[in-house]
Amino acid sequence: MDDAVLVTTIGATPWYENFWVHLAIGAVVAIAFFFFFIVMYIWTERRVIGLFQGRLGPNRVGPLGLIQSVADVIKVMFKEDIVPDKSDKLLFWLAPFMAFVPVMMILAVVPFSENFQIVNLNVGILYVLAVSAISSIGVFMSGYAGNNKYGLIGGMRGLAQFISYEIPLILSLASLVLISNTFSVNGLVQAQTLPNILMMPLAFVVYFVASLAEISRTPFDIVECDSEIVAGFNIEYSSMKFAMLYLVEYGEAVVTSVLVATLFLGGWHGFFIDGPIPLIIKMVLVFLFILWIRATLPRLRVDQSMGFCWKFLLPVALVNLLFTAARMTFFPDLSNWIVIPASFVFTAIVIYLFAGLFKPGRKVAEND
Amino acid sequence: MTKKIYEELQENCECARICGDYAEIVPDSLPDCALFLKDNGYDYLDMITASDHIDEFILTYTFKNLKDKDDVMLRASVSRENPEIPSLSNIWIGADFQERELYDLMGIIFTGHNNLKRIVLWDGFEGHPQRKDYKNVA
Amino acid sequence: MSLRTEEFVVNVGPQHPSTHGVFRMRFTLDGEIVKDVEPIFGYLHRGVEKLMEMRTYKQGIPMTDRLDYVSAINNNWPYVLAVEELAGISVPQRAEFMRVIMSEMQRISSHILAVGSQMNDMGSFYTVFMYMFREREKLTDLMEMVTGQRMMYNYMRFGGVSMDFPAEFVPQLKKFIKVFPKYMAEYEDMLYDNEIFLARTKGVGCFKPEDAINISTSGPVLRSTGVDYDLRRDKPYSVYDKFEFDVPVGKNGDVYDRVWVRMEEMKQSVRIIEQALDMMPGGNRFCSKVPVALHIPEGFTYKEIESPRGMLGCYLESDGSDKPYRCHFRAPAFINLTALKTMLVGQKLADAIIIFGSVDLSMGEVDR
Amino acid sequence: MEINPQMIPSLDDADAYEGNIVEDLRRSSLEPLPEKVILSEEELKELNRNIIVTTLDDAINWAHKASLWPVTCFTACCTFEFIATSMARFDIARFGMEVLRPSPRQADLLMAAGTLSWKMAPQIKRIYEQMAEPKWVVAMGACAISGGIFQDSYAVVPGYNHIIPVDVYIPGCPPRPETLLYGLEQLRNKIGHESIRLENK
Repeated sequence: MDDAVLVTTIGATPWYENFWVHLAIGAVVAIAFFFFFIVMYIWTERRVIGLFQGRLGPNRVGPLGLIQSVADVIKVMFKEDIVPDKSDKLLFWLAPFMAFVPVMMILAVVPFSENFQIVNLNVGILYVLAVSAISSIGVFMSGYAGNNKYGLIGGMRGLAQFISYEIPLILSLASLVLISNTFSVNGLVQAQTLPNILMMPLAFVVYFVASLAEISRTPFDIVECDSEIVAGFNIEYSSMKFAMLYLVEYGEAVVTSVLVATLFLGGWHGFFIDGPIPLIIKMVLVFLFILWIRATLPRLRVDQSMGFCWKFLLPVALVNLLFTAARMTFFPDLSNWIVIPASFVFTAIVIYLFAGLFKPGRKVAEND
Repeated sequence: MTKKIYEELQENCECARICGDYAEIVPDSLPDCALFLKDNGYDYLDMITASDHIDEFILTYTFKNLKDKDDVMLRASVSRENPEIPSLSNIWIGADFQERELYDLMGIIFTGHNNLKRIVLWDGFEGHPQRKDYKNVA
Repeated sequence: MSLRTEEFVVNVGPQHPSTHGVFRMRFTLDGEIVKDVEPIFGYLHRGVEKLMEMRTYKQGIPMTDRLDYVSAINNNWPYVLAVEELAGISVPQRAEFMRVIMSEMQRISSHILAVGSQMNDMGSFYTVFMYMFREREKLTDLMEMVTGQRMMYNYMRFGGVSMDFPAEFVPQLKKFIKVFPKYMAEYEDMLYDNEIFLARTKGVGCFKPEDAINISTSGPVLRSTGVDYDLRRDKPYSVYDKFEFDVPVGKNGDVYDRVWVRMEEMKQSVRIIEQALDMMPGGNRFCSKVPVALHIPEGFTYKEIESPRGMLGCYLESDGSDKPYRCHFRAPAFINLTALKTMLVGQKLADAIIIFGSVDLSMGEVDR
Repeated sequence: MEINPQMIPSLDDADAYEGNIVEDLRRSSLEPLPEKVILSEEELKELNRNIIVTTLDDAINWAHKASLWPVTCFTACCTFEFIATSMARFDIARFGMEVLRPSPRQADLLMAAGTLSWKMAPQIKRIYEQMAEPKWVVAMGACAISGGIFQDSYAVVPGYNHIIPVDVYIPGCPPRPETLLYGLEQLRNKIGHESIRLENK
């Protein structure tokens, strides 16, 4: 496994360089990475939100409550599996898989270190976008199949939100591809001598907010908001199926934080060592930022969240694409010292301008 | 010292008598007494209640004048055989739930109330528990 | 061709995370717009008024505690005032001030719950609620120091109060009063500087003053529409005429104004407690002599006080025996709920839940 | 209480339909339901001789004990003592209980907090039946145990155990947060004794 990228031809190659062996090892590592971090994220969320709220999180189960989420998963597995009799049996059974499996598939493209990547697709970004769209179908399917009015409303809201936030997501990735003129995720990481967040802060803002809405996290968690529609789409699910839908939420958080770390914070580039360690550190930092948002902000209304996407995120993403394209054509080899401050100033101007345009829900005159 | 409002009330509608700080009125003249009060500034219906005095129900209404901070009490008595009294819910929307509760617990029928049915107890409940002669069946 | 959409009926049923108790509303929804709402009461009807007729006057006091269980001390007051007027019992000056101090403390803790759960309905995942609850726990400790109970105080008696203030209560209360405005500033940062909170409350559920008077609402719901009426100042009972405090009045009658009125009322309560602590006479006469077997001469009366939810009144009839002949409570939240139809119809489901939450009801008092 | 499909009412006589359910529930549940079976000491010893089952029992019971998710179905004043217990000062998140699942399908502990009136009884019964199987009920407060101060009222069920089987009774009106935590500790001990072999006895 020298520095050659891992695309090997089938033929007289030793067993350890055989394509299928790589795939098997890679799949095992990715799934282990995925489930380990899901369990850790559940624990981190409950502890960190406890920290934000001035209380201790779970600390009775194992040291510091580390195996709390393991206990949760075991308990949920041994619950009775209830299928409502007037629900659509096939869809009811299929929905958790449709929601859960695509989230895992995204990890196939993420480069964990210089030369360890399960599949080195040269159209990595397109693959990621295509697969993440499938899980939104799964969410709607689970909402519809449960034959529950709240589930239906939750499913509808989820579908509307996922579709409308997909477009700013794609546009921000498009501007990223413009800079490093490659579609493959590993290529993007290698092109990031400087993390992309410095080169393209506006793209980072758009991408981060849009992916927050994709995984329906506060302030966009209108899909499974328990104060209005009791438990959103997963209202009729109980044991193992509910575990899958519960893990979809955290799985998407894992995948989003990995993608944000890879695409914008320089993936496996570290200050001293390259490899998975810096990636994991950046991933956890991104997740802590998501938790910070979750603990403080209330949630937006459905139409405000839609309005925010179409009236604010989309124009900002388009302007950012325009600005990047213009920069790349007229002065392609500008030194970084000019590009970074220029793009930060540009971000500030654009956000200030467009924020004035879109005031969510402020119809009445200010009264004090 | 009976309030000035009670004298005016007495001329306009034929209510029985003024005593102390409340006015006894005939049940049928309740709507126009209430309208009279509403025009003279007592536009806030505060409370409707009823009490069971074996052979009659005594209903008590209190109104408030939010500007001059003054309130007025009207009382009407209704016989036990046909506990009928005209409803105020088309003048004040606030009377809607209070009248339904009195119908539910006390059994007083408010004529003219658009959906007079039980509010606090379930539909199959027989009897009106707030009456003195109610035996607890369970 | 216009798409035929039919409305569907949803039960925001007795068991729902944000109905503040067992209250059921039958929403007729067209998509997300509320077409019609029908409140259904009675899920917590305990027949308190019938039980009061079976108990002697003194046994009736703990019954009133359980009426509005969020502000228990304010429920005793109208019942005690009514009995004192009928029986002609005088109350020593020190007891009057103790009653004012305790009920104002209870008003602060009740408003804390109202505003805190308002933020919960908006989805801020208990964070603001937990910060506000920190103060409520301090208030509960202070109340427990005087009455020995955390929630059901059973503190007022005919002719005064049941126990004198312990020695270390007044300094602790002074310390709390000095520190509380700092925490109030903290809450205001969390609320008024929160862009999403403003987006979701300004201009939502507007309620005109004429409607408010016609629907005979009272308390913060009435004052938020601009009608300036507060029993403590306009029809002063007990010793409220000795304090000078101002009554906060809103302008547009929307959810923001109701939250603002409750926050300002908390500040006014702090002012009242300060003045009451200075003006409180010393000595240890906290209750006048009352015969145990209290027989009250024939008569009826109607006394009203300003509870955190509105005008709580007690209509008491006595027939000379030692049991009340008829005891009816005017529940402010029960009558405020008639305003639901005018406020909710035409709003979106997400707003309907918040507007309903801003009416701030407690089911014990609504169903009695 | 099974709901046969053709009896689903149209909108206007839904209240009458609910009234009938309340009436016949009120006539049918006059005595408290029998208590759930828990293992006495010698039964436990006789069971422990079988090693395979006990280790599996311990693992499952540990998982049940570690993450009890209460369903948010609170009726009256005890609600606010439970909320006070789940707040920062008496934090039940330490026991992994702060995931308040609103839908009964995913919860396994019904916190019966507060007075139960006859109109609410069929709803509580339906919520209990909707919960997935290993489920427990904690009757919190005097009203939940025996109707409490409202026992002789015409509209109050004298105790939750007339409607649903109850595991742990926590006295107090309302019980202090420390009492509630002690009661939940007793519930966890009770769960520790259960065995998968006796699940449907």
